[in-house]
Amino acid sequence: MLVDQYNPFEGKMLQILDKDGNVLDENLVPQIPEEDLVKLMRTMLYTRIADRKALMYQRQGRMLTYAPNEGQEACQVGSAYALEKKDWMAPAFRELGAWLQRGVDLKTIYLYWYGNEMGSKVSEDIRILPVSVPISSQLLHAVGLAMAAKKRGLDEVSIAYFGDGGTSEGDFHEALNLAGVYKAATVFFCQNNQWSISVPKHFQTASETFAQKAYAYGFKGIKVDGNDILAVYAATKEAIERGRRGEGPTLIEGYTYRLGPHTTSDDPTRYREEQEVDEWREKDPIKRFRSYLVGKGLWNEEMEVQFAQAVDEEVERIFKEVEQSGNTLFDDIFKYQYEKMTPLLEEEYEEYKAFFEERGML
Amino acid sequence: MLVDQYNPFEGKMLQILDKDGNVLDENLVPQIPEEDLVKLMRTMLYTRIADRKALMYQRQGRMLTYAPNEGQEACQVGSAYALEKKDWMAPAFRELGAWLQRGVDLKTIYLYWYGNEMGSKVSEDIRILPVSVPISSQLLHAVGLAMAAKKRGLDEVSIAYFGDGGTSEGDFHEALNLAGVYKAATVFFCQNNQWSISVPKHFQTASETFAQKAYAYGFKGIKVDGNDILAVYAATKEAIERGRRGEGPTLIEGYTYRLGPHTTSDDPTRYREEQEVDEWREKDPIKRFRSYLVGKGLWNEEMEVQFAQAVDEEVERIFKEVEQSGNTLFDDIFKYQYEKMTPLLEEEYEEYKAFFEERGML
Amino acid sequence: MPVLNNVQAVNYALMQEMERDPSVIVFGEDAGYEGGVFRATVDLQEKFGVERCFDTPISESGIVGAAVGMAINGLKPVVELQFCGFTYPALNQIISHVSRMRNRSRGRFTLPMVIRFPSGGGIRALEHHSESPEVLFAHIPGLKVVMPSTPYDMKGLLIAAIRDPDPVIFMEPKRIYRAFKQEVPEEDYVIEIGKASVVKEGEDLTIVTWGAMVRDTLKAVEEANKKGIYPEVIDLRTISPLDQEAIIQSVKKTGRILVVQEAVKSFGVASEIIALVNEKSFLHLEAPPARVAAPDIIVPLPRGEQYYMPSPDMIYKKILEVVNFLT
Amino acid sequence: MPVLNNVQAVNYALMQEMERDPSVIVFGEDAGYEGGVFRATVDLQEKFGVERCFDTPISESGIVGAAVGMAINGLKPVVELQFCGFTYPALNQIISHVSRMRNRSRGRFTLPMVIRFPSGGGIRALEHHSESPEVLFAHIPGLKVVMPSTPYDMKGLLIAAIRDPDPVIFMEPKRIYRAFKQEVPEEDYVIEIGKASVVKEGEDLTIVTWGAMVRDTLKAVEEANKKGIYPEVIDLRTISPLDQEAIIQSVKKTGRILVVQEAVKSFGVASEIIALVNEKSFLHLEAPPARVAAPDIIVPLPRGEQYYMPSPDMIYKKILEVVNFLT
Amino acid sequence: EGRKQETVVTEKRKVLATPVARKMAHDLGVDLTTIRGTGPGGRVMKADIRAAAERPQTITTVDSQP
Ligand SMILES: Cc1ncc(C[n+]2csc(CCOP(=O)(O)OP(=O)(O)O)c2C)c(N)n1
Ligand SMILES: Cc1ncc(C[n+]2csc(CCOP(=O)(O)OP(=O)(O)O)c2C)c(N)n1
Ligand SMILES: [Mg+2]
Ligand SMILES: [Mg+2]
Ligand SMILES: [Mg+2]
Repeated sequence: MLVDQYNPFEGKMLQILDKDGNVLDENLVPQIPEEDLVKLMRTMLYTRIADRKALMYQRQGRMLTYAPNEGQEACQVGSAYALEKKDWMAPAFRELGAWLQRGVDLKTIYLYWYGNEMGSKVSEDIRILPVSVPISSQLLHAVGLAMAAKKRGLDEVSIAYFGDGGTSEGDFHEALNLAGVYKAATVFFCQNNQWSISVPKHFQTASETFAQKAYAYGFKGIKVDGNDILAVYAATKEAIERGRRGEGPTLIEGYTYRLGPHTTSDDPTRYREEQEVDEWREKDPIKRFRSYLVGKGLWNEEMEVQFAQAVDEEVERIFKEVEQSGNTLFDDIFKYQYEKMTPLLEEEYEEYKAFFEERGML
Repeated sequence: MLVDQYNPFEGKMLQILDKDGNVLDENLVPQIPEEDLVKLMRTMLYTRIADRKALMYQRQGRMLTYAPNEGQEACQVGSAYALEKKDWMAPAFRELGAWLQRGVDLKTIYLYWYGNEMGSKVSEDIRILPVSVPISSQLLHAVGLAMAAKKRGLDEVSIAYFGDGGTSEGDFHEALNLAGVYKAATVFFCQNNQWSISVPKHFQTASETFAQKAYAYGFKGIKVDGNDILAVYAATKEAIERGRRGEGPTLIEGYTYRLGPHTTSDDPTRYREEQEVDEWREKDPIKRFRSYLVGKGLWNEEMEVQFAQAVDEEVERIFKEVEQSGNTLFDDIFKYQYEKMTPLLEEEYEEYKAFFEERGML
Repeated sequence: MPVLNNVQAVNYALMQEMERDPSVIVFGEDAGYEGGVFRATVDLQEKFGVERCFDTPISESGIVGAAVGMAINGLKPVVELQFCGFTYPALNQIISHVSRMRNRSRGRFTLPMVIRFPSGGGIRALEHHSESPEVLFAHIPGLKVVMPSTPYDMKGLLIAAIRDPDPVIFMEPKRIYRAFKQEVPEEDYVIEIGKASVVKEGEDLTIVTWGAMVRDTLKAVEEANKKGIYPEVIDLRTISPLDQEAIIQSVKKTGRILVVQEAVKSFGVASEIIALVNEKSFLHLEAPPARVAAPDIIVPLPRGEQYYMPSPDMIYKKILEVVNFLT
Repeated sequence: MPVLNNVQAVNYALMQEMERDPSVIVFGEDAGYEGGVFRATVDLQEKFGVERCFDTPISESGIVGAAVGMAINGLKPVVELQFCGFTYPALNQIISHVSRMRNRSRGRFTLPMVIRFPSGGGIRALEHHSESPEVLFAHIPGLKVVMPSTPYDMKGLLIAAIRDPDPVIFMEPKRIYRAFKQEVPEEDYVIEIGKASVVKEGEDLTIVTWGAMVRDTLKAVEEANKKGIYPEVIDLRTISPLDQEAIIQSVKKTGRILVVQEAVKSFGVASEIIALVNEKSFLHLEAPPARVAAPDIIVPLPRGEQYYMPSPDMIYKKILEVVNFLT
Repeated sequence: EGRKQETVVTEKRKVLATPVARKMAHDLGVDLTTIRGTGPGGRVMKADIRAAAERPQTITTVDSQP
């Protein structure tokens, strides 16, 4: 198993494609139908375009705070591709690629970053929890989802996403520990993008790798090249299969990089060198996968131009819809506190409603 | 270094004396002056006697809840012996032996378990924090103590005690992680006594050992026979020296057993077999050290009988003093909230004082 | 009808609900094999198996956080936190997620879960075992906070809490776990969350209280009765949402109110009740709304606790004060 | 005299105290090299070195817990928690240790430490970035809770907090971090913790408020002035301990009180103020003590926040209601 | 026989008044329960109390029934 071959304590990292898209070891290349390879490429590109546009809209003052994920597309799309429909995803807040791969429509995602509450309401048939802002708190939810599945005799697996910084929180520990004890079928996917806002990863932990932390909980961890979608997929797929077979949790460290700012409120030039960013641009996950597909004759420039143009237009159209969606409905901010409003809440609702109605604000 | 020779991942445990007190490897025997060897024996015995008597007083309805530590004397006395006066200790609540070794008088300790607040006021020249009840929360204090020492240019080391169950809390993780990052001179001493109240250790974690958890934080851990005072001392001494030299933290797992109930409110026969207890009685840390000392001609039955009798009387006398100490002073429950009472508190103080005075309760 | 004390009533309710609804599961530190340090979950593991009642590591945030995931995936977790003072490590999960999942997901993900724990002082325990943190939960939108004071209410409210589609913080006054017994119906029944109960009718003033203080209040009231004073006593039972109607109606009748709480005085539940009474029945007030509470200090260890806990004697004194105001 | 906004005043105070007292150290997530996500700690690392101003892992419980140890061992830690909503993971350390160490150790170990964080909403931020959790801290004996609303107060109170021998929760209303500037004296000065300030004198009613709501209140008061209504406005500055004297004295003068808070209404700080007024100045009340607060709901995301935040308009409306109440 | 002496039996009636008004009634020795409030909802106003204090006490509580 990969997880045994790539022992993080031995400094090993799973890589299948080099930065130019060449296969390093044919034996490692996972079985993916050609059709799907192209789809993965499209999803990564779609992610990149939607991501850049979100950033642009924000710069234009049309979007609120946004957390870009340029550079992390392979981690997200590759890992989410390994899930089945019945599996659960507990994201943090930088998972655009994973959301899209999971089938969530961009409009919903944009609505969230647009500050509209409806952006957290994902369609009923997609098993993804809302954005979780408190660092690493969602890991426990993923463990609970998997534990419940097991207790109910279902073979659902859960995946939780978090960052390098996320490993410092107590909840990271409690989640991995519980998952180990109960053999929960949870894949802990750490996107080590080297930074937590302005803090470099070696200030988060003295541990050599994040992957090795799994061994403190009695299960295995693996470090993968997070900019290599094949490596990400292969490791995640194995982890999910092991989980589904009842073999418990896995920790995956996707070694990657956040090419953009932490969020639109952040100015990364304050704390990191342009040169570091440039080096990582060389390892761009899309560039690499593109070369691989071009080499296989599955992709070419014309396809890309055409696709990019179509997506461009689609995204513009979607964002305009979002812009027209206006504010959260007044009723909605009261409606979902409880299944049924408490008498007190009812009173407040009436009072506020009257107040805003009087002022023509509803 | 021991910490390298005894890699917990390789299933190794440091043991110097076997259960009958025979030396397993002369090279490992730490340098301890004979006088001190005898003192250690006395402290362990004193601990055992004071512990059993506390339990007895409680059964007689004269003491409140008490957390016995029979069986863990070597862990506590041996590790505390490795500290210098300038070093800091952050205990949990089951550390009678460590308190006594540190020089705290039994009266203070008994006062605590007697429910009198003065039991937390240790004399100014002993560097020990009060009992910490919230599991593993004190580990962070130990890290802070060591960090402050470093920042102030002092070579003080800190030691924190906690149990096997304590490793499951988020604070355990955050403490070890911070200590790793800042290379804090903290010794994390896990007394793995096999049980957390009624929960056996393999329900706390799927990790093979507790010692190996250190490797998740970029430093080393070692498992020692916690019923072998020489092993405990040797490992702690090394850890402290490394800390003092600026080499950062160490995690020590003392493999031991709680022979008594969790606290006086607990009935261990509900959840564990008498046979298990019997097996561990065989490994009694005092029995073993006694044989060793007797073998060296440093101890004999007469000495023990005499010493035990003297201690017996002393403890009785101390407990009577404690019993005569009565209640916490009314003033004291208000006095220490802030350096100076707030006006509101002052008012409440006067009001309550008048109330209790009226009723002759002050 | 079985005659049960409070902790037995908890156990009885859990037993019946687990029997009735296979999605109900129970877990916590020592809550499985041992049946809980107070024996509230005793026999559940034996009866329903280790998958439905189990021990956890010492990991309060973990317990609550995992329960969130389980509740989303079809179960009804009833978790035990071992003591009031050990709820704090779980506060982030409770405030940031338990209370919010329904709202955040616009009703898609809901959390039918219960967080139970023994609360309050008076058992001569170690530090952190005697806390009354109810207001910390009551202030959080999205939570319901319940604290029954009798075996009958305990069963009815716990069943209600388990069946509630939203998360309920279920506080059990540990001091009266075994203080008295009561007949508790065998059949399953539900006491509506959000409804107080008038445990004693009266005309002279309204006393609002909850948890273990109900009994102490009734003792004080007995003394008052001897002096010809007849307070009306309301046992809140649910702290959030407050039963405004019950409180206001009574104050309109009596014109006077005293709130008795075990928690420290400042910024507590009593303050909210007084603010409410001001807003809703101000013109009926014939005396300043008053409080009996613990002073604003850390709960002392047992040998100082007698100076901390509000006593029947103190309540009695305050009753006289309120009743005799300006008359 | 430097003219500074609120966040600059924080920085200025830190700078001066670190200069003056080598035992003062500053740390938190992004608080070192970057100078904090709001730039409150900017230039400190450069000036005082990485040992005295440094970044931490994302570990709020760790930050606070380590600060406890440092404070015991001779330092004066001023820690930054990044946002109000991320104080919750640290609540166990705060409630179980920060507030208690002095009492527990009978005065042997004391914690001269400050826990700073930006608080409140109105900056169109993500979830958990707009919380007003002050009451959670105010209810805890052993803590002091401060929330200044002007650069002048910010500096004077932060210096006071750092020099205080006891732990102080220092809440900074982030909405007004950069809203306006004020002259701030160069010399170091201290504003006494526990003292409110009357920011506007008046006769017709007393308005008590704090933090970012002070400015909104003053806007409403301006409107009221136009109608010939003159409220007295008290900026609490310190939430715990409450400045009883200032509040009661004013209410005795005006006979009417309105409390304006940004936090959700129920079980909040306003309730305590009303309870207090009832206990201490009941017979002076000419109208029901009133509250303006957020409704009891989770802070909405930005596109719904306008329905949540108490507005000057709402305050104005309530002023009229209270003033026009007939007696 | 003949006209009864004019008396009014006061039951313990709940009165609506602000604390200030109550204080005033107390200080002036006016029994609030005997006053008809002229404020909103029957609230007894300070003016009502002042008026009652100024006019001679015409209303007394009954000591014995004839
Ligand atoms: C409990 C908590 N503390 C602090 C924050 C503020 N915060 C938001 S993102 C972030 C850095 C996260 O770094 P990492 O986990 O590496 O994820 P990345 O942003 O790199 O994807 C911080 C500190 C938070 N959201 N939650
Ligand atoms: C935060 C917290 N949760 C729960 C408890 C209750 N509790 C007290 S001791 C204990 C078991 C501790 O086990 P372990 O850490 O192994 O130490 P031991 O008692 O065996 O010495 C528990 C759960 C507590 N004190 N603090
Ligand atoms: Mg935690
Ligand atoms: Mg990161
Ligand atoms: Mg143990």
